[in-house]
Amino acid sequence: MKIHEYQAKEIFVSFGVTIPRGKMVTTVQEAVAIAEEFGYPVAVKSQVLVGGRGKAGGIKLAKNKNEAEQHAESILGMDIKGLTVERLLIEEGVDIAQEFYVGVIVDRTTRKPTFMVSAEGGVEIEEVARQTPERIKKLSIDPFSGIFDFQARELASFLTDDFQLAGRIADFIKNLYRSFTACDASLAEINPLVVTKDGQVIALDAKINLDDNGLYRHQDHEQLRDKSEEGPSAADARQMGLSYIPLEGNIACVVNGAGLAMCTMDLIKYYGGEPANFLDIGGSSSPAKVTTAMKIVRAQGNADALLFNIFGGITRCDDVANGIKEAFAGKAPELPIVCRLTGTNEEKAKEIMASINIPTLTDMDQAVQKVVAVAKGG
Amino acid sequence: MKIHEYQAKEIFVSFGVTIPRGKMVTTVQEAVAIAEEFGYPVAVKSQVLVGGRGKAGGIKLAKNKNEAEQHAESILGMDIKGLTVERLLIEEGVDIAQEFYVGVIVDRTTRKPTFMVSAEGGVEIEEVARQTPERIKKLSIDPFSGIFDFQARELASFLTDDFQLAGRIADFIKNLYRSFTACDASLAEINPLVVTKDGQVIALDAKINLDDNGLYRHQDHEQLRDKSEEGPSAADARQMGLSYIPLEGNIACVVNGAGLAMCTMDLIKYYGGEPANFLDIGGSSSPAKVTTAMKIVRAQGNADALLFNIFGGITRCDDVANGIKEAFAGKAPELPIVCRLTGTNEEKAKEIMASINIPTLTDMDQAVQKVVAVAKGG
Amino acid sequence: MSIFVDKNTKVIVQGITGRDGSFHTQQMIDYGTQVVGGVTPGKGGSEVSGIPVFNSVAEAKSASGADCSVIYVPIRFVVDAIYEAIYAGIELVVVITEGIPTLEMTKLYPFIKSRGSRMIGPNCPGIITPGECKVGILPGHIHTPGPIGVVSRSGTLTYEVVHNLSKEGLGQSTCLGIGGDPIAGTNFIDCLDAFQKDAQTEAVVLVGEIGGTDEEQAAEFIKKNMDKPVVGLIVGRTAPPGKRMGHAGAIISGGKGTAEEKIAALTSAGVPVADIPSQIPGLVKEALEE
Amino acid sequence: MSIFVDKNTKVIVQGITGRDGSFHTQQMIDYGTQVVGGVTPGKGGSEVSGIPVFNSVAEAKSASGADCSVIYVPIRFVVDAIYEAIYAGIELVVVITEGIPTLEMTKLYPFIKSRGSRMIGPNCPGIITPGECKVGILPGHIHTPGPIGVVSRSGTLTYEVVHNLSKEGLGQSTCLGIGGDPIAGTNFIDCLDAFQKDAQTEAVVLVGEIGGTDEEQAAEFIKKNMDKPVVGLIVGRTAPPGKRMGHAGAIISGGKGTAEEKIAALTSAGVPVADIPSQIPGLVKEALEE
Repeated sequence: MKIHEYQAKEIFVSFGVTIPRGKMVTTVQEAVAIAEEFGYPVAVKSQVLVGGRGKAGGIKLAKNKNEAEQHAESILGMDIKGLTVERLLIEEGVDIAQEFYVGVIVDRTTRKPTFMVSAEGGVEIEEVARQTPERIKKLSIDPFSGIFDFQARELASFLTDDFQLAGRIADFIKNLYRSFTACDASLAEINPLVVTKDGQVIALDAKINLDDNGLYRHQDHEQLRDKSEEGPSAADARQMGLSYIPLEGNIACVVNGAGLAMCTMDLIKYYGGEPANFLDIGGSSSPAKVTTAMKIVRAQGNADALLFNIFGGITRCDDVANGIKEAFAGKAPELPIVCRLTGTNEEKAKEIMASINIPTLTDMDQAVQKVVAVAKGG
Repeated sequence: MKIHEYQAKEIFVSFGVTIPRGKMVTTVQEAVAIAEEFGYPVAVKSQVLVGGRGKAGGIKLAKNKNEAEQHAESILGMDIKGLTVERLLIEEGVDIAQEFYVGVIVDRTTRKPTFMVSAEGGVEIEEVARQTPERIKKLSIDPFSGIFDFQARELASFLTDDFQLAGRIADFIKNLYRSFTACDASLAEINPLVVTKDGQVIALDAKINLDDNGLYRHQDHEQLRDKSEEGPSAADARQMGLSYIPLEGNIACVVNGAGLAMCTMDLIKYYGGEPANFLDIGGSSSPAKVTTAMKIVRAQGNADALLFNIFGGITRCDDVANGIKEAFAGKAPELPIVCRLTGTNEEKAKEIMASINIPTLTDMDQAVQKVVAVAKGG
Repeated sequence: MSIFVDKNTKVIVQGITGRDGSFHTQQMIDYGTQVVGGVTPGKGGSEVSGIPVFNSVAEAKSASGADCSVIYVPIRFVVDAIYEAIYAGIELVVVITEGIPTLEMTKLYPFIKSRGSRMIGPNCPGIITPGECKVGILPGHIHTPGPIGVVSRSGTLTYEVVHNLSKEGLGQSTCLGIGGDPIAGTNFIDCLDAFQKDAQTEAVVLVGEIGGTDEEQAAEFIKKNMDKPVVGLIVGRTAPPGKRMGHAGAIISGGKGTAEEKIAALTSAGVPVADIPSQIPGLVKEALEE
Repeated sequence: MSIFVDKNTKVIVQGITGRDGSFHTQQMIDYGTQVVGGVTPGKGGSEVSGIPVFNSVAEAKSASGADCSVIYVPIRFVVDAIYEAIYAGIELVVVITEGIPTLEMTKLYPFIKSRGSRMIGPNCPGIITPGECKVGILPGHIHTPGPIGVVSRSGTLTYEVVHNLSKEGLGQSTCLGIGGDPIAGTNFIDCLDAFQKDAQTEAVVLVGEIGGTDEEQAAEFIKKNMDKPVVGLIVGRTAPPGKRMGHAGAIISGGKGTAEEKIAALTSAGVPVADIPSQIPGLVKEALEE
């Protein structure tokens, strides 16, 4: 789960990571009031769950009340990569002497929490990794013992030769690690970490991605979810335990299992179609999941045909068929449906589907070829 | 460092270990006031840093105000194994259904934090270990991962077949472990842990020994030290970094190094004398340590002769000699002194000692034989 | 022969009294798996499908001599259940439960290695040696004994692949899903190594997906260490970057973990990669004929 | 020959710029020890007694090829310093600093084992192979090369014993103090095993004290695994129970760890136990003559 910069900073500060003075606001009036309180310059920063806010004009510096008002007005409501800015973070200006990159992730290869630091602060770390990998230092941490002082010093020493400053950065890094583990993050990133002209070490920007698998043991993190950015369908899917990702194509698909769902998308493409979504209804069978899936597909609106691809193992085909029946409740489907149902309780499912006049196939290739043809109006 | 029951309970309760309602008092008036507040019965418990308080009459149950006053009066000021009772813990009475023993120590053999539990609560665990070792269950904990739920359940299941109760005891055990590690204890013991008639799990007695080596990182633990029980000499020794233990004999000894100090005591005994103390002035040389050691020996008062046994390695013999010279400041020693000084700067030391008319020996056996003879008036 | 499980494998079920645990216990018994015990704390002394239930893995193991445990316990208890199994000396732990926090896996993985045990999963369908032993939730009836090893990061997609193989007369030595999480107890290389050493296995089907670099590392391993043919399938070619495709591990992030890279790596290791599952049996037959 | 250190041992000093560190660095150099570097974070680039100082163990090791580190850093930094040395791949870490919390040792001990390194100490005087290499704070001049191995839980008492041996013409192969803490990185058995295997060592002197059961375990080991003679000394016969005799580990608690038990265990393993240090040379000579 992605969270906003201002939320990440609230978490960081509670673990002793220094951040600039700032406040989240949702109106121009509030923005100006906070700016006046802080004094100028202030940064007016859009809070959207997407990268590249700066380039999109979503982060501006205001030197006076007039500019604060102008910037707040222009950024609130702005569209950044399809997301509407509804919140601003107003932050006190900082006198920057140096900028660094400091991040920690769970590395899949070493299977350990792993730090990456670079003196190339403020630019995209993937770019640095591609062009000048020697300018990034990586260090894996033993999750049982946590980060040692000597490791924090080693990372900090890669950034600066100034031993006093390295000591402060090392402390910063230790606090960052504590934040990372305490909130079950999959990524905690400070870019840039800045050193001010008077030697303070501050997280100027801040990013935390929370591990979805960790959410169950952090009840308080649910309130960090920005439901406005998620959209109602995604919320429905999440609550029902479905995985849903909308796409640009016109063939909707409802599949049991993430691997099979990806495979179905690939197959649609392979046979000349374009998938309208990724939608995994998961393993255990429940008609409610199917009706929710149908609701999501309908809400998305860009589908010309719908494919069910179910390989019944734990999922019972008759449960899926019942879900489809329920979803239409006697009415004719508003878009053409192709049904592939095979495996557990396949025969029962066929009967149910026949009762609502939807034919079923058992072969995946055939089903996908058919839905592609149907979507093309064939 | 040993701490009082009421202090151990304050630590336990801050980690979620349930204890009876109670309050520490130092006067009879307070004791009665608290008893009246709690209602009867209340336990009136002497707070001294020694075992066997119960047998010595230092723990009594009061059923009414009269008894509370009587018991408080009789226990306050009582002498228990040489210690005067200056504090009482007044505790609400508890309806006991079952009594267990639960303790955790650092086991020297497995080198791990190790639990011991027994259904034989309320009796000395060493006694149980000797007579019915099969009634004790031991379980070592991995210090990196801490106690697992399944381990807490395993320990609790040894105590009871009642699964609900075992669950509550398991929670208690997990809290006990957290207390143990959080305060760098060498022992945390609940004896008895009681189950009340309404099924609550409560630490009726509580004992924590703090690891002396852990004190430096728990500044707040210093205030738990009961200086009245320690005595002024022990406090002096501790502050100067000396190890001091008073004994019953009449030959005082001042030695550098704990092993050599024990050896010196053994040697005194071997040659027919009785050591008056264990006193290790440690490794690094400093005249101030020697003068403090002299002060302690004088204060103890039961010595008829004093032996210095110094093997100079890091300790420099001349530093020790200067300390002795300083301690007497031109006056004649009030008790006969035998000096064994050998090793680093031995010659310089001999000169200094000669200047205050104290002869020095280099052989340990000779020195000990001489001091034994001197102490006997020989 | 086979890998990891066979007819001698003695299985206990952790979470046997739960909905999934009790259902799949019956399924496993029906398949012929030696299910020798179950564990649910507090339910010791009861029975599920005639199998005795114990309060702890240690008790279940000492009573039954189990060497394998399959774990269906709810997410809140699963990490503890895994440690319990390893502490009790279980050699193979198959974790069906989904949703273990990745930071817990960073601890579990080295711990299990240090104890010399193996974990398959978490978030996996389990493992089956057709005709001998089924551990997990895979549908038994689609499998047939034979010479093909199948290893996959997926569940139902594995069934699809196995179904295709069986239909074309290609039976399986062992099939297993290693799970869709970023950190798995057993990875492709562990399985490839075992298949290479297994006398029954003549060819291997590897079913990968986007995210991570496990497939690339597998390709490297195949090039260096395998003489048995391997056929690949990589799904997620059409997945957009930055989106988690259901599985916690199936995500293209920072431009890494794309299907193209994985296919290229496998191809350069001499592994024919199927575009779609139905091509797999043909590719396997070709490889076996060479 | 010798155990653990010899003339080829390359030593770095952690805490080299401190009071104790700089003093003993000079002492070690004077004795002929190959001191190849020092470590004090923030003091990299400076020198102590002509030895280059580095900011980290990793830097010091890569610059000097050190295989041994001796640690004099203050208690607040010592645990981190030990992990740093082990992470850097130092094989032998000698910890002079006193006062490591026992719970830290419960973590350090298995960690160091798992890395295949060895720690001597903490709270120990160090190790010396006379005429070749001195690591720690032992006074070099009392030692002479020869056939006797000496291992002790003490500092100055070890010097006393060595002094007695040297005086009587019994030189030493290696002498070391394993420290007075309840948990030590190296225990009696580790040293006895090494002495048994060391060609130069003909007999061993074991100096124990009250507390714990290390001496009893050593007796068991001697009985089973040693054919070289061992002579013992146990101090603390007159120590009262429940009192810590200076060393954190020297305490009789719960009636366990008494001198009597230890002496009995050693005697029953055929180890003559001296009453007083000056008896040791005679007992060693007798044992060697047999």
